[in-house]
Amino acid sequence: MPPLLQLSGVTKSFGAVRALKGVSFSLAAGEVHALLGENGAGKSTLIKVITGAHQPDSGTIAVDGETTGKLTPSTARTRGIAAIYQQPALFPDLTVAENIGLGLEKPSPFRPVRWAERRAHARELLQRVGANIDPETEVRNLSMPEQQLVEIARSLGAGARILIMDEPTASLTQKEVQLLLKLVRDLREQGVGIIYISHRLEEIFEVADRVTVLRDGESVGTKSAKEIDEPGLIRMMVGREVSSIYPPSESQPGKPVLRLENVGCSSSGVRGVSFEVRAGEVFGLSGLVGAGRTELARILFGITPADSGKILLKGDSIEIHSPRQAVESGIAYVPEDRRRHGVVLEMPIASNITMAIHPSFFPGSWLRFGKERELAEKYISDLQIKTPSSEAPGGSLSGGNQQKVALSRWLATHPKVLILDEPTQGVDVGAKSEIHKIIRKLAAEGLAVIMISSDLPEVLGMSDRIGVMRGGTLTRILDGPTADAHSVMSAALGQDEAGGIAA
Amino acid sequence: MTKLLVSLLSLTLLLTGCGQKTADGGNEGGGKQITVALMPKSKGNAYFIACRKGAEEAAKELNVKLLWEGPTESDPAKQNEIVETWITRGVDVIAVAVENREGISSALRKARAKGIKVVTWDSDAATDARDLFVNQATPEGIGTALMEEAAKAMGGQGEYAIITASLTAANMNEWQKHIKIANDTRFPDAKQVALRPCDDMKDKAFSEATALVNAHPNLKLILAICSPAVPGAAEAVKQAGKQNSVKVVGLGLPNENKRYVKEGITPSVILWNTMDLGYLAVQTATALARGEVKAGDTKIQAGRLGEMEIQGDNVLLGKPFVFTADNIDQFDF
Amino acid sequence: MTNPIANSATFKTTPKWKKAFFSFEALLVVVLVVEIIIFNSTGTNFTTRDNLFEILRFSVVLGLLALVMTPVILTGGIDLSVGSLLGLSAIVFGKLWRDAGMDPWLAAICTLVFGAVAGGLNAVLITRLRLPPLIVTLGSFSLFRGLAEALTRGVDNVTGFPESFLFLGQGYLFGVIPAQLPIFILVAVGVWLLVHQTTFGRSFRAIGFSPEGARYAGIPVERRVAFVYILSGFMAALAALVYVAHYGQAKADAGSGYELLAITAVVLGGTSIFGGIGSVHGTLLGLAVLAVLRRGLTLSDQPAELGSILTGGLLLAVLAGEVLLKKFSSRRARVKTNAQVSQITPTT
Amino acid sequence: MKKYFREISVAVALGLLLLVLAIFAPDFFKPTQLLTILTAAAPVLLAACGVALVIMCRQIDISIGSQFALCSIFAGMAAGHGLPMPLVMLLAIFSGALFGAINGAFVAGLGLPSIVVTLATMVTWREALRWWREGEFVRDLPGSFQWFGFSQSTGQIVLLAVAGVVFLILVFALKHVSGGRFVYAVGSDAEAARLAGINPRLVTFCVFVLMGALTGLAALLNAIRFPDVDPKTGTGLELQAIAAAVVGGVAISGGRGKLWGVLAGVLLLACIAPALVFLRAEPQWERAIQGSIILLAVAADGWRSRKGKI
Repeated sequence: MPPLLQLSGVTKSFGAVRALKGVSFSLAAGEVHALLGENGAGKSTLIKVITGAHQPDSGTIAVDGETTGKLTPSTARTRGIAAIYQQPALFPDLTVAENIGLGLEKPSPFRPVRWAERRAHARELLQRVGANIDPETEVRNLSMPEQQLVEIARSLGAGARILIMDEPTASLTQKEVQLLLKLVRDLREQGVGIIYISHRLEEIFEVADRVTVLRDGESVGTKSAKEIDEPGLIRMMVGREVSSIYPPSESQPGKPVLRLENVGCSSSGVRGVSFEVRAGEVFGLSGLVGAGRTELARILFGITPADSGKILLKGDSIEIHSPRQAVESGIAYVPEDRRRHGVVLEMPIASNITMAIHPSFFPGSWLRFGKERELAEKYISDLQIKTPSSEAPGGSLSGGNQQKVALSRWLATHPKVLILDEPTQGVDVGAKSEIHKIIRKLAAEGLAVIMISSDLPEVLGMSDRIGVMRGGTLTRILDGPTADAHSVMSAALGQDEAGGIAA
Repeated sequence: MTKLLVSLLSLTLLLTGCGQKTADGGNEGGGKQITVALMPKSKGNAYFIACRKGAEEAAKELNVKLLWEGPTESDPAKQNEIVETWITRGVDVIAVAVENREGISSALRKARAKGIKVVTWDSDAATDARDLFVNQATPEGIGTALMEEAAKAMGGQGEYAIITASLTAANMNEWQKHIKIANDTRFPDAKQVALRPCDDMKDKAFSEATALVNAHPNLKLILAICSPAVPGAAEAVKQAGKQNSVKVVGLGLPNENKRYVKEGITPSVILWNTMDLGYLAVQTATALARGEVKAGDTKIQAGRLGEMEIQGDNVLLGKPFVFTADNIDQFDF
Repeated sequence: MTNPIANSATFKTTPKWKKAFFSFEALLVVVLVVEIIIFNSTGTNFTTRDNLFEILRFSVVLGLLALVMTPVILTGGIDLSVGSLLGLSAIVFGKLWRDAGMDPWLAAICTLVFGAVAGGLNAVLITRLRLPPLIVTLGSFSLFRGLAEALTRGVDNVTGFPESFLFLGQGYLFGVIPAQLPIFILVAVGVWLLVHQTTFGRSFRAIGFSPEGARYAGIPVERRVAFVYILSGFMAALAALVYVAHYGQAKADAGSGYELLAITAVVLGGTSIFGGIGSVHGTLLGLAVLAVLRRGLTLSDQPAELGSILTGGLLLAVLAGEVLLKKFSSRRARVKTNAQVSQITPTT
Repeated sequence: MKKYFREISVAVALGLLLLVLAIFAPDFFKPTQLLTILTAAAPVLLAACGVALVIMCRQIDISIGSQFALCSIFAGMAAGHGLPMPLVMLLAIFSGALFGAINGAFVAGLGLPSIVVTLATMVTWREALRWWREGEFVRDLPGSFQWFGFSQSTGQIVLLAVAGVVFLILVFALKHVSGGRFVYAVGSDAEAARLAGINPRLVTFCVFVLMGALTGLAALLNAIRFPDVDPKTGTGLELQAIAAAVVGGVAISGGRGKLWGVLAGVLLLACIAPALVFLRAEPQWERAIQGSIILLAVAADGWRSRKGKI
């Protein structure tokens, strides 16, 4: 009997980034097949290829042994493929019932809409995922985990035979996770094939039958979940021993530069955060998605200003109400969403690099193109940015080089504190280690670095100290050299030391 | 480029349909053909369309090249611009129905300085900005005539309301002034109770008139001083079922109003014979360019109209014409 | 979906002259040249020095509005209220001079301040309340015109301005150069410098491409956006002064419909209505194409309606041509790369 | 209750205006007056519904005034040539749909910004019409044209009935037919719509065509109120319709809005001008009042959504 789903030699490129380099993958009915890999390994792209959101450049996809032609979202759906993305693909202006309805009903335009049925069906599906949500609520009023539950409910309702779950539990509570895993097992019983993606290895060992590891757009291997253990999986994911790839810390932390006292912001759910960062130190900030790390960074950068607590820079209390003030105070923030926030894709590299230093670099607001080019070329060579010219638009670069441009922009401000939010997400391995070296060098030059990362090995390998956040506050600070994955994960999950959680 | 010209031409033909709308007859006939540039206040207005017909008739008789251009909506700035363009183009005589005296006089003076003869028609510019004014009626004449007709229809007393094109239309404001003067001095028992703009649209005039007849129960008459407003208001009166208590009087074209005049809602429509106005404007302009007439003359030979009187520097077309049920069928414009 | 790798390669190898040759501005120059050639044969006295200056003279009021509309659209916004504000400013100026008895030059300064304040009203609604510029300026479009009519009861027409003031709009320097031309050139150069040579212009583009991205780069987005709308109000008032001086009258209907003409000139000049992409010289070219078309048709004894029809058609043809070209080559596609690969670019 | 906040607040504003009129100018409620307001507002309502659909789809159409005028003239000329009224009606709707399809092809097909496209078509149609007709009325129409040949009171009722039925069909379709929901879906999130198997471009195109067809019907319903057709008709209709939609709570960012709100918006704006007549107010305030209402409505929206966010 042919496998439910079979991918052979699928490739896909975006710009200079080759997201998939000939991936093959199979899924049987009644199987939970875990897909693993670091951020940027190509998992999300693979899923989008399967659901027809992206067209592969080459390779074939077969369902029930029958090769599909060009898959579109709707043909994928008719073939029983459903997906739950990290970012819910919901209609914010419509109600929950309608979101579920639109996802399940045939997309033919002249069909009566049966609201009562929609509502009842939605209610039933929501109950199945254990979500206590009124189907009449508009999705824009739901929290992120609630939105995900809606998506899961919708996929369940679609009677999908191939269900893809992309980090479905990332922002769910422990109880919701258990409910979900039970659902996954129920579905498997019913013969549904599930592609399960998660960073939480314990979930994978709990539900997965097989595991495939992706690395840099390639399949590293497929193993039965029974024949592999955690360290083995991690080795497959990173491709080398964890400890060896990070440059060693060379700097001696100096005086405290930034100090937070009970900082909070009610609108973004951050409360009572206190810590300090010293010159020459890399302070890793870890925690699960939704723990408030990015929100904290946004407070320090003045995007959602703090409404409680005190921020001190070199001992002086400062107010940060706007990014401009943050820049003036010497705080730099390389944001997580590089394409939306880090780099203006349509603008040349040089313009991107000088964007944060307009007042100081261009006195009297006059642009000086020669001076700007010089600066850009300095950073291009210092940071080894691979580009034909300093006038090339940011969007023409690969992810890693874009990240270097974003970094250059902030280095140009000569900051005292540099906040890096997921600095190596979606960056290929070579560029990743270059970025790590740059971070080390900056710290050695006396910069205070706060590094937010969901990549646990990175946090462990780079940080002098590690702050762990949970539920909007900083719960624990660990010493970098002595911390291990286990202790960080336990703190992030809020479990005690015996919790048996690992990354 | 030929392609562009061809496509441009075909577009033109497509859009004009069967109706041929080019402005002039033959190009450069024998000898030097005189070019007369004639400008209405606005092109979309039926009143001026009738003028154009008369103007074309005169141009044909006199074998002159007639340019017809004006703003699409009444706009003094646009009039000014067109005059300046004609100066650059080089024409023999410019004849303008002036929307706004101040907005155009400077351009007309410039034209005269360049040796172009200038005629104003329909309404006048500053006296030193033109050679002659083809005067169909002064604002005073119109205002008075309107008020007289209105008073006649109202029996000399009662409430009336005015519908104008827009609150900013200069000529209509001028007429209103004279309506008021005539009202105060000659018909003290008539009372203006409202003034409403209709944006020069029949639909809007209809809605406004309906509101007026219902809001003012004692209203006896609507005085519509822009041409689309006359049939619009008449239709409103008819639909409101007030044919017997409210009448409509105004400045309009016979064709648009025939049915209401016959139904008795509109006892009279006032207008000069607009075709004659256009005809006379071109006659005067041509005579001026050919040197057949000059300031100080007291007569002008104007084709089929015969001899017309010149008072000072005003060529007089005569009094506004009043169309009534008795004579309206004789006109078709 | 174009292949961005190939694009970056093209980027590397395309020489500057070639880029300039195939640029949008070049296309406009071609259109302009074609117009001039056609009108030279069909129009009377088209290619004369006087005509050149007259075209310029009549482009000044509209040009001022188009110039300032460029940075507005660059930020991804739009200002529909400029024409109405021109009318209102003209009335304010006229009233200050005639009714308040001010010196015309003092009144002019007050009018400019008034224009900036009125633009500030748009700015506040857009930046403080985060309302879409289209809707805000649609509202102020009605409001400003309505106020102008209310102030004058629609009737009042302020005239009889002193000669010294009228010179601004009717006079000629050295007998040939229209007096308003230096103002226009000054403003054009100023706006060009602002957009192309200062950090302000840089910010406008960044905001137009990605307001969030600009914010994360420490650019004071709200202040920049507010600045653009205030500048727009100021310029509408300046245009009002030139208008009043040119036509010698201040009336509530001044400048009706100018907002659409200004937007047309800007968009025809290659500025993307979504913001980010565009240039002031493009706008000037777009303006020139429009002005030459209008005047050329009149000099060719063609009706003005044809000009408007051709303008609308030209606008569509140029934009559609650009999109279709983009599908075959990769102009601008290299700019919008993988970021929006999976997204349908939202419109409006 | 909260869900219908906006619709209700517009209705309350309308109610207050009517109350003031009831006290100070009871004549406003005469049947002839009300019928005239309603018959004049009915075509605007249809056009505004079309615009509302376009806005819900995150687009805009400012060319409807010009489409409206052209459709009116076509209808008038067809009737003048002796075509039977049902055919005339079909012709008006069909020509409107054609204009809509042209806009839709540029917007959905080529991905051009709708504001620019419809700006261009607005100017082109309007000027072409002016060139063609030069402002001349279409006159001497057969008796079957005005009020479809019925008596005035029957005609008014027929007109209102046609508009009302179409409105109710639209309301129903938007709520209870899947295609109607697609409009909201595309306006709310085009990408999510694509993932749900909806073709956003096709939906956008269809919305423009529907908008055109509604404009065509509106033009016909407006034209039959009179014995002849003014080519200037429909000038400024686009602003009236957009203002009514926005005041009625259709979010300019797409995906949100109800046609009942549009109805309230149309009626509110339609009552202002006659109300000023009845209240003996100076006419020059009309535009300023309209502008203020629009700004007030959007400012209230901005205020509310801002408060909602925090």
